[in-house]
Parts: sequence; C-alpha cells; structure tokens
Amino acid sequence: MKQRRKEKRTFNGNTFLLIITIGLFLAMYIAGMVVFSDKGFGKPQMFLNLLISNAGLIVIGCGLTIVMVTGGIDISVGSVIALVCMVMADLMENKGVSPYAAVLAALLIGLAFGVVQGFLISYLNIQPFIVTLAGMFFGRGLTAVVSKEMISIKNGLFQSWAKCRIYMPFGSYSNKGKFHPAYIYPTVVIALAVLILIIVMMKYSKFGRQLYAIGGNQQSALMMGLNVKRTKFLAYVLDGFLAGLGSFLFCLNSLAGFVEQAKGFEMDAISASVIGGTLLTGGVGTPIGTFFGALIKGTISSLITTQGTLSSWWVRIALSVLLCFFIVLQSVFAAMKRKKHS
Amino acid sequence: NGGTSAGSKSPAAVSAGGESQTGSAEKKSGGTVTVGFSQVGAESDWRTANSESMKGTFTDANGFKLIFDDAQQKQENQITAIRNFIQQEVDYIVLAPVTETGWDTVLQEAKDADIPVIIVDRMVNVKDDSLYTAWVGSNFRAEGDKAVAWMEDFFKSKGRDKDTINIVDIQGTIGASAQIGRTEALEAGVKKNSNWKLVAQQTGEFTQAKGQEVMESVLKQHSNIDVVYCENDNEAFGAIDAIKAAGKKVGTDKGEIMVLSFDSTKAGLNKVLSGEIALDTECNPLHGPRVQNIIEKLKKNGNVDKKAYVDEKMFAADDTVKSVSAGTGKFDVTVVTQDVIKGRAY
Amino acid sequence: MNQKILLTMKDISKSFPGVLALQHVQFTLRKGEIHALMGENGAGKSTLIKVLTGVYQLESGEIRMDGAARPIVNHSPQEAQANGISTVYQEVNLCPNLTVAENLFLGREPRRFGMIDWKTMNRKSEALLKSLEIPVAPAAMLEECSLAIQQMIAIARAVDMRCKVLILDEPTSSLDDDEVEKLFALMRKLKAEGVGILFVTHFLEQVYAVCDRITVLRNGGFVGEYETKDLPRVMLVAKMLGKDLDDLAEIKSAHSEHRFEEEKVPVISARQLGHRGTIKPFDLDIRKGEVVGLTGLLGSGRSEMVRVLYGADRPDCGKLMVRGRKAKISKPLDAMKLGMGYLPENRQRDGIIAELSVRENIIIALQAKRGMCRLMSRREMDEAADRYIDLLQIKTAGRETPVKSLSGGNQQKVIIGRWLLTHPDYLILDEPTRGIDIGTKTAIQKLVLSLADQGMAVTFISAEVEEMLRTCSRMLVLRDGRKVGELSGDELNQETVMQTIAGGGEDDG
Amino acid sequence: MAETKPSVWKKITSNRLFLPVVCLLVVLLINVIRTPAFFQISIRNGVLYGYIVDVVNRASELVILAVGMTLVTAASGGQDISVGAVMAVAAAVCCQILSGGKVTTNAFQNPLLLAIVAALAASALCGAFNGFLVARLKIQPMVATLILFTAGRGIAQLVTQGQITYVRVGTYQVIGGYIASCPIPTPIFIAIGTALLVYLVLNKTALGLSIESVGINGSASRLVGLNSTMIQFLTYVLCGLLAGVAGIVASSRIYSADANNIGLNLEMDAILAVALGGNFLGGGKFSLMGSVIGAFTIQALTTTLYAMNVSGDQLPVYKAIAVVIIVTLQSPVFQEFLKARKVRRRRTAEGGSCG
Ligand SMILES: Nc1ncnc2c1ncn2[C@@H]1O[C@H](COP(=O)(O)OP(=O)(O)OP(=O)(O)O)[C@@H](O)[C@H]1O
Ligand SMILES: Nc1ncnc2c1ncn2[C@@H]1O[C@H](COP(=O)(O)OP(=O)(O)OP(=O)(O)O)[C@@H](O)[C@H]1O
Ligand SMILES: [Mg+2]
Ligand SMILES: [Mg+2]
Repeated sequence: MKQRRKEKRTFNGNTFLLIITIGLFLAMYIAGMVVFSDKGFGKPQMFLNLLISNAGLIVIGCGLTIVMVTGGIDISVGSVIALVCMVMADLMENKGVSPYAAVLAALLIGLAFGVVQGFLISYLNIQPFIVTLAGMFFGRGLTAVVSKEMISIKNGLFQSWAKCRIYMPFGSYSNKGKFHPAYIYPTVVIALAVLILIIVMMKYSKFGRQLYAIGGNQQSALMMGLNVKRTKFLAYVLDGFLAGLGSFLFCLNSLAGFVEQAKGFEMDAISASVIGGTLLTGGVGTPIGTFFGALIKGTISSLITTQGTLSSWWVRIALSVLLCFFIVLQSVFAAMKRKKHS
Repeated sequence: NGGTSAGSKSPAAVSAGGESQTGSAEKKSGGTVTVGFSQVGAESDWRTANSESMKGTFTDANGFKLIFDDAQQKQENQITAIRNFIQQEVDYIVLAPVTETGWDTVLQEAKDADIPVIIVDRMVNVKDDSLYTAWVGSNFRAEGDKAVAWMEDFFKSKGRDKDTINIVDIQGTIGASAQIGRTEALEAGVKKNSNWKLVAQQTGEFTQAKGQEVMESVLKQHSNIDVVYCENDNEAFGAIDAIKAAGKKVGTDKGEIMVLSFDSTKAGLNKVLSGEIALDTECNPLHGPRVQNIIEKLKKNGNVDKKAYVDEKMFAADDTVKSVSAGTGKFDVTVVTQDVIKGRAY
Repeated sequence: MNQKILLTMKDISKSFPGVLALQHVQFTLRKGEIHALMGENGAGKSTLIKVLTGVYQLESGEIRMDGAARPIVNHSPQEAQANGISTVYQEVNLCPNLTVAENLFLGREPRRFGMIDWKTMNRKSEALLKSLEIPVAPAAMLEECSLAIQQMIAIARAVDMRCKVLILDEPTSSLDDDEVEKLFALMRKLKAEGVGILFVTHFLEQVYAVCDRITVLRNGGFVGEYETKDLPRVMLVAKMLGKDLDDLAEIKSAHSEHRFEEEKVPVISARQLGHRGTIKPFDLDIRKGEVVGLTGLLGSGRSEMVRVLYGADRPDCGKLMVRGRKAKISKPLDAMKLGMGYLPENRQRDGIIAELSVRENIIIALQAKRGMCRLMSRREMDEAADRYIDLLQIKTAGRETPVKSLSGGNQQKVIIGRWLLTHPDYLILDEPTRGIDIGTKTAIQKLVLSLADQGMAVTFISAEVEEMLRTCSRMLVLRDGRKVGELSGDELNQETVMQTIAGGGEDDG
Repeated sequence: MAETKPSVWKKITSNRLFLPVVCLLVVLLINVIRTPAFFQISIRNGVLYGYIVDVVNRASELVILAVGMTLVTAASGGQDISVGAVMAVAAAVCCQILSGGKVTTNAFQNPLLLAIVAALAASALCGAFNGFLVARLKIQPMVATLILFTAGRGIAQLVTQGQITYVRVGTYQVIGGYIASCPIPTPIFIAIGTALLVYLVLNKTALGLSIESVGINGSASRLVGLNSTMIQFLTYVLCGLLAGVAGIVASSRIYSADANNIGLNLEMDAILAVALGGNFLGGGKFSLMGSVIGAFTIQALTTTLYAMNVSGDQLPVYKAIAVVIIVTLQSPVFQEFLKARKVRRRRTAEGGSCG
C-alpha cells in the first residue's frame, strides 16, 4: 500500500567531497608537472619530498582530525613541537641522554599535554579553543624555560636515524645523465603507518565511530548511552600522543630545538585537515582527507618555490590565492551537491 | 623604492665585491648559472635590503638565473625549498638560514647531489663542516663586543668608569642569532665591569611597539637608568619614545639615559644624528656581491675562504671615542653627518 | 494483579531554577504492561523520564529496579542502559552525520576481530528496518531522512536493544496512523515478552488502544495511578486538567455554516508551482476565511508544498499570486511582507531559537518584519509576550526564561504565539499541534477557526485526519509530491479522505 | 511555590558579567600585593602616568578587536583570525598615503582624513571578503579567514614595498598619543567610543537580537524573516572595519606601518578576550561588555607580568596558567561542583543539628 522509495546512492555527500578533493589535488599536481616539466617537477623524488617534508604534519594532522571530528580543536600543536624538539635536543646534547629515552620523553610530553587538555575540555567542559590556546602559550613559554638558545642535535645515533635513506626501486636521471634512485626517510614510513592505523581506527573501531557521533550531536550521543566525557578525553589524549610522535618526526627533519620553532604550525595542520574535508563544527572528516589536505598545501608551496621569481610578499599572496581558489572551488562543489540533493 | 634597489651599488657593497661587474660579462658566454636562494622572509627592513641585494646581483643581465624562495620565517619551509632546489638541479644553493641549527640532513642531500652551498648571514651549526662551501655574514657577537668596548671607553673618557652604571637590555626575538650574540656580549661586559649593573632584561622582539611597551614598564620600576642597550634600531625608537613620555631625557650626560642600538638603518642613523642614539653598530645586509664573488671563484675552481665576516662600522653621535679595540681588531667609529646618511642604501 | 514489579519510583522531586518540575511523584511499572504517563504540557512527564535515565540528577526520592532492596541511581543514560532501560526521548536524539545503520547500532556495533563489521551491521539493520517497515536504506545518512523516519529509527533502536524497561516519550507525535499501528503491534509483542513499557502521548485513543494502566501528573505533582478500564476518557481528561473539559466534538458546528461568502480574489493562488525533486507543479487557491488542510501519507510532500508557498524553498517553476497580484517571493521575508506566516514542522531545527528567551522567541518574527532599525520598545515586547503566554497558557517560569528549558509542548506554543503576533493574512501551520496536550489542542483548533472567522486564510497540516476534519473546510490530498485530490463539503469524512490518500480515489490530477 | 525574593547578593552573582569582573579584579589585586606602585597615578609632562594608565591605554587595540570578534563569534559561531593581518593592511594603507609612497616623511603628502578613510575602506573590504566567504559560500570561518591571515601581511608589505613606512608628523601621533592638552591618552577615547557606539547600535536597533538569533539557529532565523546571510556578512564587515581602526591606532603609536609586526598574534588575544568575557565561542548569546572586560584582563595580566619582571619569552607560561585558572573558575561544571559542595555541607550541618 505504501509507496517506498529506495535510496540508491553509492556514496554520500562527504565521500563525494573527498573524491573532489583528491581529484583537485591530482589536477593541480599534474598541471605542475606539465608547466614545470623542465624544473624537475615530474621527478618521483619531487613527490616523495612532499611526503618527507610533511611527515610530521601528516601525523599531527591525524591527531587534529580526531579532535576536530568531535567538534573540538587543538591549537597547541605548534608549541608542542617546539617543546618536544627543545627537550629532546636538550636531553641528548646537554644531559647526555640516549636518543631512545629522548623519544620516550617526546611521547610523554605529548601525552601529558593530551591528558591535561583533555581533562579540562571534557571533564570541566571548558571550550577547546581556549584550553589549547593556553596550551599553546604554555608550551612556547616552557620551551624558553628549557633553553633560550638554539640547540643543534649532533647525537650520532639520532643523526643516523635522520639520515637513513630507504631507496626505492625507481628514480630519475639528472641533467648530466646520472641515475638517482628515489628515496624516503624512515619518518615517511612511520607517518604512513600511523595514517593507516588511524584510518582503520576511525572507520572500524567503536571508539572511532563514537567520535563521529559526539561530533554530530553531543547531546544525542549522550542520550544514546555513550560515555561522551571519556571518549572526548581519550580523543585529546590520542591527539596529544600523536602530537608528541609528530614532533619527534618533525625533529628528525629539523634536527634542532629552538624557541620559535614550528610557530604557526597549528594553522597548517588545521587547514590541512579542513581542506581535506573536516568540519570545524564536528562530525565530519577523515584522516585520508587530512593526508590529501597536507599534500595539497605542500604542492601549493612547492609550486611557488619552483616558480621562484616572486618577492616575499607576493609569495604570501600567491599562497593564499591558491588556497582561496581551492577552498572556494570545494565549497562550490559542495553547494552544487547540496542543491542537486534537496 | 629607489633606496633599496640600488643596493648593490652602494659603497659598502663595492668594498666587498669589487670585481663583480667585470666578472659578469664573461659569465654570459659560459651559459647562465642557476642560483637557488632560500631567504628567511621579509620580517624587517634589513631583510628586505638583503633580498634586494641578492636580486639586484643575480640578474639575467649578469648571467644568472635566480630562484628565490621566501620561507616566511620557518625553518621547515627552507628545508623543503632546498630539497626543491636539488630536484631542480640548480648550480648553487644560497641559504640565509632561519636558524643556525638543524641543517645536517638536507645539506647532506645537497652534497650528494654535488651542489655547492653558500651560507649567508647567520652561520649554520653542522657536525660536518664540508656540508657547506662558504659562509658570508655578520658576527653578531663581535658587533656586541664592539658596542660594549665603546661603552667602556666612553665612560672612561667621561670619568664615569667608577660610577654605577645601570643598564637595561631590550633583547631581540629570543633565540635569533642576533639576539644571542648581542646579549652575550653585553652580559660578558657586565661581568667584566663590576660597576655595571644589568637592572632589567626583557625581549622587545625586534619591534618598535614591544620595545616601547617594555621600556615603559622598566621605567616605572627603575628611576636611575643610565643605559638602554637595544638590540636593533626599531626597539631603540620605541624605547626613546617611552623615555621621553616618562619625562626623562635621552642623551649621554649623567642623569640622562643613553641609548645604544644596532643595525644602522637610515632611520637609525637619523636618530644618531639628532643625538638620541649614542651609538649605532652596523649590521650590513648587502651580501649579494659578496656571494657573487664567491661563485665566480668557485667557477674558476679557485679557493674560497670558508668564512668571511663582513666588516661593519660603528656610528656615534659624537667623537668622544674615536676607535675601539674589541676581539681581534681595532675599529674606527664614524661620527654621523648628513652625508653619511645620504650614502646609506637602506 | 500480582504481576512482578519491574520498576518503582518513589517520592521523586526535581526542580529547575524557578520551577518545581516534579514534587513527590510516584511511578510503578510492572512486567509485561504498557503504562501511560499522562499530563498537560509541562506537567513533568519528560522530566520524570530524564530523572529516571540519568539525564538529570535526582534531587530526592528513590528508584528501584526488579523490586530489589537497594535503590539505584542512574548517573547517565549509559548507566540506565546498562540497567536495562532503553529510551526514546521526546526530541529525536540521533546523530545526523551518521548512517541509519550506525544510528541503530551505535554503542553496540557487531564486531569481528575487534573491528566493526559493517557488512553485518548493514545486514542486521536492513532486517530490522524491514521488520518495522521503515522505508529507508541502512546506508542513508540520517540527516537526509524526514523527521518521521528519524522518529521511527529512534524507536527501532530502542526496541532492538534487549531491555527490561522501554520508555517512549511521545513517539507518535509525528507518525501517521499506519505507522502508529505498526508501533502498537510491536509494543504488544514486547509486552508479551515481558517488557515493561512506559508510554507518553497526548492522544487519548492511543492510550485506550494499548495501555493497561495510567499514571497522571499535574503541574509536577502526582495525581494518581489508574487501571485503564476503570478510568473513562472524561475522567482522565478531568484528572489531567484538574477540571472538566468542554466537549471536543462541538467546535466546528457553529462555524462551518458561514463558509460561503467566498471572495472573488483568493488570498493565495498558485499556478503550476513546483520544486524539482520534491514537489510536482500544482495549482492551489486559498480564500479569505478558509481553512485548507493538506493531507497525505508520510513523505507525501505536504511540508514541501507549503515550504514552496512560503519561499523557504525557492520554487523553480510556476507563479504565485497574492491577493490577485503576482508576487515574487525569493525568501521568507518577502512572504512575511505579503502577510504570510509559517509554522514549520521541525520545531527543534526550524522553529525555536533555543538560547533566546520566551519573549525574544515570540517577538522575533514581528521584529524581523518591521526591519532592523525599528526596534520594538521593551514595553511593547513585554506586553506581546505576556499576551501570548496568557492566551496560549504557556507554562514558563517567566518571559525571560530561555525557551529551551520549556517542555516540548510549550515550546510549540511559543512558536504559535510568534506567528499570531505578526497578524498574518495567510497562516501556514505545519503540524501545529504536535506534542500539544489535549486541552490546548482544542484551544488551538478553536483559535484557528476563530482566526478564520476574522478573515484569515489558513493552511493546516496534521498527522491526525480527525483533527483536520474538525477544522478544515477543504482538504487537499497529496501523494508522492503530487496533488491527487481536493475534497470539500460532504466529501469531508474519514472514509473518503482515507480512500483518496490510499489512491483508491477516482479524481487524479 | 515558595519563591523567596532573590537577595541583592544573589542578583549580583547571577549576573553574566559577575565572573569576568571578578577575574579582572583578582588580577588587579595580585598587583596591589606584588607591585604596590601599580595603582599610583601621577601627572608627568602634563599627562597621566602610571601602570594602570598603561594597562588601559595598551588594551585599546585589543578592546576594539574584541568588540568585532564578539560580533563575528556570535553571528557565525566561528572566529576571524585575520584581524591582526587586517590591522597591518590598514596601517600600511594609511601610512603609505600619508607618506605619498616615500619611506619616511616629515609632512603629510595627502590629507589625514583621506588616508584614514582609505585605510578603513581597505579594512572593511577585507572584512567583506571574509564575510562573503563565510556568509555566502558557507565556508567555515576559521578557514575562510585563514586566507587573509596568510595574505594580509603580504598585501601590507606589497603596499609598503616591504619597507617600514614612517610618518613623522605630530598630528598623526595624536591618534595613538595625546590630544593637545588632554592628559588621557587618545586610544582610550577611541576604544571606549567604539565599544559604546557598537553597543548603542546593537541595542537601539534589532541588530543585536538578530545576530544572536542567527548565531543560535540560522535556519529558524531565516524562516522568521531574518536575512542570515546579510547579518553574518555585516558582522564580518564590521569586524574588518574595527580591525582597521585598531590598526590605525597601533600604527599611530609607532608613527609607522610595520607590516610584519602590527597586530601580530593579536587575533589570539582577541579571541581569548571574548572567551574570558564569558562568551561562548560557538556563537549565540553574547555580551559586549564581557569581551571588553576580558580584553582589559588580558592586558592587565601582561602588564602585571612585565611589572613583576617575568622574562618576556617565559611570560606565556604564566599567562597560560592564569588563563586556565580563570576559565576553570568560570566553567559551569566547576561552579556546579562548588554549589554541590556547599549544599552538602549545609545538609550535614542541618543533620547535625537535628541529631
Ligand atoms: N532544563 C530545564 N531547565 C529549566 N526548566 C525545565 C527544564 N526542563 C524542563 N523544565 C521545566 O519543567 C517543567 C516540566 O517539563 P517537562 O518537559 O517534563 O514537561 P512534559 O510533561 O514533558 O510536557 P510536554 O508534554 O510539553 O512534553 C516545565 O515547566 C519546564 O519548563
Ligand atoms: N532533509 C531532507 N533531505 C532529503 N530528503 C528529504 C528531507 N526532508 C524530507 N525529505 C524527503 O522529501 C519527501 C517529502 O517529505 P515531507 O517532509 O515533505 O513529507 P510530509 O508529507 O510533510 O510528511 P511528514 O511531514 O509527515 O514527514 C520525503 O520523501 C522525504 O524523505
Ligand atoms: Mg515532554
Ligand atoms: Mg511534513
């Protein structure tokens, strides 16, 4: 008696956006390869460099995605990087601690930030922005307390980690005709492993789905019998841990600790996440999106570097024009999708 | 903006890289040389002058192709840029590092790709010295030492070398090489002269606004300040305003507050001329011709000095102290006149 | 009656700033019974439930399960669930960004090797949805489902959890008769399995159809517990209101007669108006003093049709004339300026502005109509708010109380007040009586008729055909986004309407 | 119902502004103990002189920004992180016009009014750009404003050609300094004037109510006839405009346009001010006064720490601790906890008297 409408949809709106994002990324990268073919943009190493430079960003972006999916935010990550790098450098260079212990310290610092911020946010119900803003101040200030000077990490073992190359079976020929095999650093392997782990967790674990539920409607999640506070707390703890781990990767890339390190990094991480389709209001977002968000940001700056004739201010403007173009395009696609839908 | 783009032709520049003009003619026949330059950013006038100097030197007309990258004060951006330069297979990499530390990995990559790296401005602190070919830049510690030596001589000649001298240090951005060198020099000076007292030390982040804010606060706590040691010109401007607003006088006499500064920008020298800044120690940004000089030498497989300090002058309001000896050498003190200011490029 | 006692609540009290929501309330639920909780809007029904499930902290009193000696306190819905209490709250509480299947299984997802087994979950959902005849795919996003579907999903979720106590707080308010029947069948089945069901509704017929026992609350106080068969309707109503209600059936008779002075020019007339994807082009004329009902099955497009009229959705074909003049309505404000008013169906999403006070919620539409610069004076606002609080008997601690702390029915009244205040010529009411108690419901119906008498044109949508029959002078029937019939005069009876809805009617087009 | 008349004390404590004010007072109290000279005000050179004057004076830009940020937050549930950069743009435009393109000037090359109007127009344009992205294209505020956050200083540098442009004219310094013989710094007038003006506009028109309504429930607001898009757009334009005002004040203080440093990191402080004022960053109901008080609290904190001789780079540590304490005190959960404890204590006391 009743007319039934079967919904036949292979993917929903958010998956659609993700596909658009990936498509735009590919389009941009390929355009770069065509325009700058003479400047080595097409080399496989150029792409791998994108991963190498952004290993830390990918890991930290994953952490941010987790908290952003719950409707929160974490703007302390830049400071956590500075603090972790500084502490690691200080431990290894001034205190003679082994790199293993230093890595442990890095993870513990991240975890500590996660625990404290998570507690304030989920159990005391203080706004995440403010808590992590305080965390940002705190981390940066504490870095200066540890040391005001730059510390260069010269520890042999640590440097060997940083310089250990993993060669790929492919590569490219230089202008002089020499073959250079492409390579990555261990940081990339770690970052990709974390990425896959978090993707699986977000999609296939109870905890992961609860994060989405809370972000979608916290009140409902509570009424549906989820332990909202604990889940949120754990989200921040995990985010803190990933921030610690990401800082370690960052440190392997930069091999130094100093007060001004990674200033503004939180904005990079947040925008990577958002370009990848995460909503700041919560409930929507995937680590895979964040991964592509990071690659997109990397590609944009890579394009500008390769271009190489802009003056400082034009670099900033060009960066944001590309960013703007990208964001607007995304929103136009989203709007089209919405329109078609309703 | 005429002042800056003419940078490469300023007197200071010529003194360092005299043969640059002739060298370029010959370069054209040998094909263009690609230079990748990773600059810190455009955070100050000094930096802008530095960039302009590079751009003015490595022009197509001179036989160069410059790939300029602005890192927006982020080390990680510079590391990425250098990797990019390597993939572009530039002939030379010029690096003005944001920080001294953390260059081991990426410079190793450059070395593996057989690209010589020339460091400008700040030094890099790497385990293996062979990772870079040459360095050109300022010695911030020496700058500080010169200012301190001048101060010692000045007070001696005024007969105040036994009086207590209360000094305020308005530091630069914490962790910047310039801040570290200049602060160290002052602290060493305070240690050496038992009558000097460092009554306050606070960062003004190299900006006028912060310099002013910090000085305002310091003035409310201490009534008998003799010297304000500002680690760049902008901070000095702010400090001077704060001092005046508090109803005190800037100057070198007893009871007045003496302002020392660094950089010697045009604006700074104007303040020296008017007597508000007692001593302004130069920090020269015109590195373009010097780097070109090194590249020319490298092209001819010639030897280059691993480290080349830029000689920097001192500008004072009066000639109480004619020259100072600090560290390794003796340095003349220039008394600022209108002509001196006219001759400045930045 | 020595059925085993499942749950007892004794001497429960709860207060909010300025309100004593519950005072010494008793409630007992037995195994295998359906127990109705009745009371006016704001009587404290939802609050009692929320205290039971740990959404609100208990202030005094005690709760026992299974006749156990030790009282329990649920600190959170999670604990309540663990104690075997499963709940459908009055406002749909699901996550819009998740799929239907996830909403059904959130917190108890089927897993394999510790990982969520999506395949099994979707399969199970499919089966569950099918068994309840909910026409939606498990993989659909919840936010894309209509409110009624969402409500049914919430019910499905609650009943699928194996529980001892099932609580349904006004689950039927947006369901049509078919759905309600399905729900009842399900409730009876659970009852047979020994589940105790607490059921809140404002529909008396439903109470008498399924409930074994009734507990009545009034003004936060406990009135009594009765066997359904011992308590005739009039008595029940009297218990709820604390007084006798004047007869329900009478309201239309006096009025339906002077329906003839039809004016030449309709207030609203739509010609081939439509919105791609949701509503096929339709014609519609509504004259002064007329109450036109829209009826149809769930999702037949009633809401969509009025949204297009009001400009909430921009029509993409056809034209609209207001008082004979062609009108360009591109946004709701245009419609308001032309004298229209629209009470939306989804109160939470489109109606209340939760954190604003009752006063602000009432005056906001009039204020918007007047424009930015002409701020209403404070006195004017207060007077308007007080007038409608009084007229609609809105139960609130004061006019400055945030509207979100009102009971569901009272929130609805606030929104009705908001539109009455703008004195529209044409008022669209999309399920205005949802969640409204029996006393006020009649009052609202009367109000609608008296407004029509004063010359207002009204479009009335309701899930209750009976209610529409009582108020409407003409009814449009929709099916699948298409207008399939128009009934008036003698055709206005239950049977014909049902026939037309179901598609047995001969007049298509 | 047993309704006792709420006592005066209760009325005060239940006021939204109660906690923000208390926090400000506590910060000031710490000063009385640590730096007795904090409240001394004297007249030097014919102007007011003292720590507390500094606090109020230095807070001016922050107050102006916080006002704009409050509106944006209320209407869109997000923050405008580009305000610092927009300040730099306004300053650059203003100084560049005044100096007529030269790096430094000792006389106005163009009328001051023209420069100010142009600067404000530029900043309002920036605000409009943000507003368009947020209100029209429905891009999340933080991301939309990220664009100008990155580009703003670039644009400012483009305007000044990477130089710090100096306008060494006494008249220009009035805005950030003193009017003729008035002992009170001009920025204080500007800040209070702006806050008051915005307050009046919000409360004498329906704008305030509309902003709250749109921020709480955009779709419901549209259905009652409010133009949600327009209102959101307006708040962003206003926020940009106010950032421009703040930019001119900041630039006048140093009589120059320092594209890199004017308003640096001020956006974070402005957001913090909004939160310390007891406002919810997710939008909806707001209190302008609260944000203003929040701004003063932050500046008082900074000045206090300077006065206590805390090293500048370690200052954030203390600031963070203070912020956490303040927001914890204000957090409803914590207050609930306190209340519950009080009730429990009262109950045990009563129980004791009975038994
Ligand atoms: N969170 C709250 N804050 C303040 N008062 C509240 C809150 N929740 C409910 N109330 C008040 O408690 C009383 C009882 O509300 P409740 O929601 O229990 O009514 P109800 O019986 O469910 O009514 P309805 O039939 O309209 O749903 C009402 O007066 C309401 O205003
Ligand atoms: N937000 C939405 N997104 C997608 N489709 C929707 C949405 N809301 C409703 N629909 C669909 O539009 C169609 C018409 O729904 P509408 O709400 O107008 O029906 P209705 O007749 O008013 O019924 P009721 O109000 O009783 O649910 C339905 O098929 C419904 O599934
Ligand atoms: Mg209720
Ligand atoms: Mg409907």
